[in-house]
Amino acid sequence: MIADLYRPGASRLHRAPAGAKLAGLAAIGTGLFMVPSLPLSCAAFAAALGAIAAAGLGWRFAARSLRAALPVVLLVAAVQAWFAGWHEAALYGVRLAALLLLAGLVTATTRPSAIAETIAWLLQPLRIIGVDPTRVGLAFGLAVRFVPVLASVAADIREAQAARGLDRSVFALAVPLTLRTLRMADEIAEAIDARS
Amino acid sequence: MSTRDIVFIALFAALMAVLGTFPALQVPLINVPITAQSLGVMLAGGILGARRGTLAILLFIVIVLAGLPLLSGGRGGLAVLAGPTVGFFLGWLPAAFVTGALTERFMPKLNFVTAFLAAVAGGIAVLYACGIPGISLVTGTPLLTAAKGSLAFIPGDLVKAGLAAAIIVTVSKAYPLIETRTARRAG
Amino acid sequence: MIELSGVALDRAGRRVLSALDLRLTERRIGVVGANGSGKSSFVRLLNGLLKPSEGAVRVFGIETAADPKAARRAVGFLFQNPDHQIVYPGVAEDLAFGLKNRDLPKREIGPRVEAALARFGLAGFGERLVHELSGGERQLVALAGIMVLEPRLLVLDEPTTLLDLRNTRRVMAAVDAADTPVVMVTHDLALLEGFDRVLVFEAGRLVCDAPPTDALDAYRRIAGA
Amino acid sequence: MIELSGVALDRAGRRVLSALDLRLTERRIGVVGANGSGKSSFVRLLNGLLKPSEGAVRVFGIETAADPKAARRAVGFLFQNPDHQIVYPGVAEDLAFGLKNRDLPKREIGPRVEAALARFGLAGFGERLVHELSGGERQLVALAGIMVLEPRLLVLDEPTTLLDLRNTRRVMAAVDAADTPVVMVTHDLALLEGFDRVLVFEAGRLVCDAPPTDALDAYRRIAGA
Ligand SMILES: Nc1ncnc2c1ncn2[C@@H]1O[C@H](COP(=O)(O)OP(=O)(O)OP(=O)(O)O)[C@@H](O)[C@H]1O
Ligand SMILES: Nc1ncnc2c1ncn2[C@@H]1O[C@H](COP(=O)(O)OP(=O)(O)OP(=O)(O)O)[C@@H](O)[C@H]1O
Ligand SMILES: O=C(O)CCCC[C@@H]1SC[C@@H]2NC(=O)N[C@@H]21
Ligand SMILES: [Mg+2]
Ligand SMILES: [Mg+2]
Repeated sequence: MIADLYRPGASRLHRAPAGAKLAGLAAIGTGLFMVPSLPLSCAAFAAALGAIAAAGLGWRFAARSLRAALPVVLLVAAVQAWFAGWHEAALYGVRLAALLLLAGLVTATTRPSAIAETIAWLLQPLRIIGVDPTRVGLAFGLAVRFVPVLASVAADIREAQAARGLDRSVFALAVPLTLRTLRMADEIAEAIDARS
Repeated sequence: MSTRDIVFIALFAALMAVLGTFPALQVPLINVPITAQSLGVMLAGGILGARRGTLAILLFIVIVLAGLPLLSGGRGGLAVLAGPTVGFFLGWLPAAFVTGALTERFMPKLNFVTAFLAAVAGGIAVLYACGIPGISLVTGTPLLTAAKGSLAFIPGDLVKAGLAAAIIVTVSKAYPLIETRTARRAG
Repeated sequence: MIELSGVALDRAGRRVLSALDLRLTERRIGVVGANGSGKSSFVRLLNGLLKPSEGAVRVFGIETAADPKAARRAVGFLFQNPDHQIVYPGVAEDLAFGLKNRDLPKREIGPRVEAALARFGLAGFGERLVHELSGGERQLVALAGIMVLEPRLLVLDEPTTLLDLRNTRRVMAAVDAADTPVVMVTHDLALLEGFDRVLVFEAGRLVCDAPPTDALDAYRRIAGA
Repeated sequence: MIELSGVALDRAGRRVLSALDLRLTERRIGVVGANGSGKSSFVRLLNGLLKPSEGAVRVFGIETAADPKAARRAVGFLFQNPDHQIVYPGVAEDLAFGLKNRDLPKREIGPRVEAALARFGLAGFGERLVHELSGGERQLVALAGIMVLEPRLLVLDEPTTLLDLRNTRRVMAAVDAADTPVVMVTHDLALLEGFDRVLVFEAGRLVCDAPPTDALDAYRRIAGA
């Protein structure tokens, strides 16, 4: 699931500027908290589903995002139901679900390099204290790229160890995973230098 | 900062994201999850050292606040800052820093015990000192109740600190990142 | 020794192996084919790392799907990249690791580790750090770590890709000296000289099953060379 | 084109290359030798990734130690493992990465990326995700990412080790078609057929410098084959 943080596509959402999408997400998030209204949150939830369909991500994407978030959403709702009643429970639950869907949607339709550029742009003011925004942008893009790599290296290692009769040891997984990815990081640094 | 540092920082930010996919358990009273990500915080400090470790966590925090759903349960976005976990979430920064700084101090003679102390000092003492006030600030729970609720994390976090210490010691023998740095500075 | 009857395998909803009926009894068996043709999936069936979606795989009479643990004990598996397989930074402690997983008494572990190191020309390497070894030495350590468990069959998935001529030869000599039967996947066709039987995979099907010269010709033809 | 005078290199306090005096002007230059003999260190000198501890390396007249940035622009570098050189998850955005670093205006980047993809048989791959491609396709993406920067010299460090016959051929065909001169490290001696000159390294020294047949004989002799 985490491997497809970004899903390529050609929808209008895909083509919209990253900065606008991130700003929109932040604005909706803040808005829903400042105006705690159940109908508004329900509308946001419905809009999120509509946008997912419009981006061509399909109901599977929505179902998967919601399934991952379901325990948290239910728990937040249950706590509210206990302390504050059903209306609050519905508000908290729906609002959280809507925000999670929207966050997943923005991530899925925005190229990591575009997010990296936006972050680099946002951080321009930090130049005066010696931060290089393009380097930060690079770090960001690399982090997103590493997530599926880490997952697949972990899968390779788990398999190699199962073959040695080891089924579940976090230590035995973590050590080779760390060593292998550190070595990989060294080489990637070289490759980046070679292309800049 | 070299390209190499940047890649290491990105790598551990990615590790945090991967650890966030492990199933997390919500602690009811205070509404904060038991998560594998606190292990990532200890590892970032203990393997990369204070500076790079803290920056790795900072990168991860920025990514989450930018909206990527990388906290356990697929959470992300600015809403995190208004949630009960905010103290822990931001406390990851000093936690990684302290674990890293102590590991660097112990470095040429780092062993399981000292690595464990570094992980506990940063990943438990400093982290809880940020996290518990965070809970009561956001939810209005009395500090004492928040502290009691957080006791539920202690067993898990001790196990994580032990695991982190074992990993940090082993990795530092096989791929000494921190040592190289100090050695270079000296030489 | 190895028996596949009516085996098919799906991964991530796609059929990656189909219609396999095979009895393998030879001592040296090679496996070749293009990237993605299903070689790794095939050898992973042999020790229960993967379970067939249809049919049954039996190794020394053990049905791998029914008892994967027994299958793994019977089959030693060597991967392309030794770094995946080696858990501990010290050579001896890594070899001991597998034995501890088998709950062997402590006093037996030391001597068995020493013996395995000696057998692979690694005597005196016990206290060395793995990351300071060359690629070839690392692969030998990984191989020793498997052979110390005394498997009845050795399966190798591209064990020499990262190695130079000399190291390749060292690893292959160690493999040759093994008295267990061997199943080896490789892209280096020269290594299969002297093998008894070679299987050629293409798009999930066994398209040729013959002695090396014929099989390699078939493979080269498929690859368009 | 390449000139090394009195070059020696220390890494981690150990001498890994010594006494190199070379002038390379051929179009196709191969580099072979055992694991750890210094091949990778040698080619990393050529684009300033490493700086010589003694002597000077000049590429197209640029002294790499004095102006590593200019050296990097002149020399394109392809590594063994494509996963370690692809920066972004999307094919097109990865190709754009290097061009952005060169501060090319945005409207020029798109067309150049498209052209590079087309040239390597990757037209239509722009929006694909790198981690969903096969190993050979990944290596082609990595190569395209370098060639799009229009280097004057192409340096390849074991670019085909992870590939099968067909993918190896695709990558080598792409390399052959490059009109820049090429320096290539490899353990696969068959790939050096048709090269103009082959350097053999052993323990940090250049022990043979000759046309392919002679050099490969020398290498096989050293390796004891
Ligand atoms: N973990 C996985 N999940 C889903 N599909 C997979 C997985 N691993 C491999 N596959 C698919 O199964 C098919 C066969 O893959 P396999 O790894 O067996 O090929 P191979 O012949 O070993 O290739 P190579 O020479 O590249 O190692 C491919 O289409 C591949 O994409
Ligand atoms: N990052 C490094 N720091 C210190 N020493 C290194 C480093 N990389 C390589 N070396 C050492 O330099 C020597 C030459 O290594 P190099 O990588 O150039 O060999 P190679 O011929 O490319 O080997 P291979 O065929 O395994 O790739 C070796 O002794 C190696 O241990
Ligand atoms: O997901 C978040 O928003 C942050 C979660 C913080 C959880 C804290 S970290 C220390 C303590 N130990 C745990 O296992 N969970 C809490
Ligand atoms: Mg394979
Ligand atoms: Mg090399």
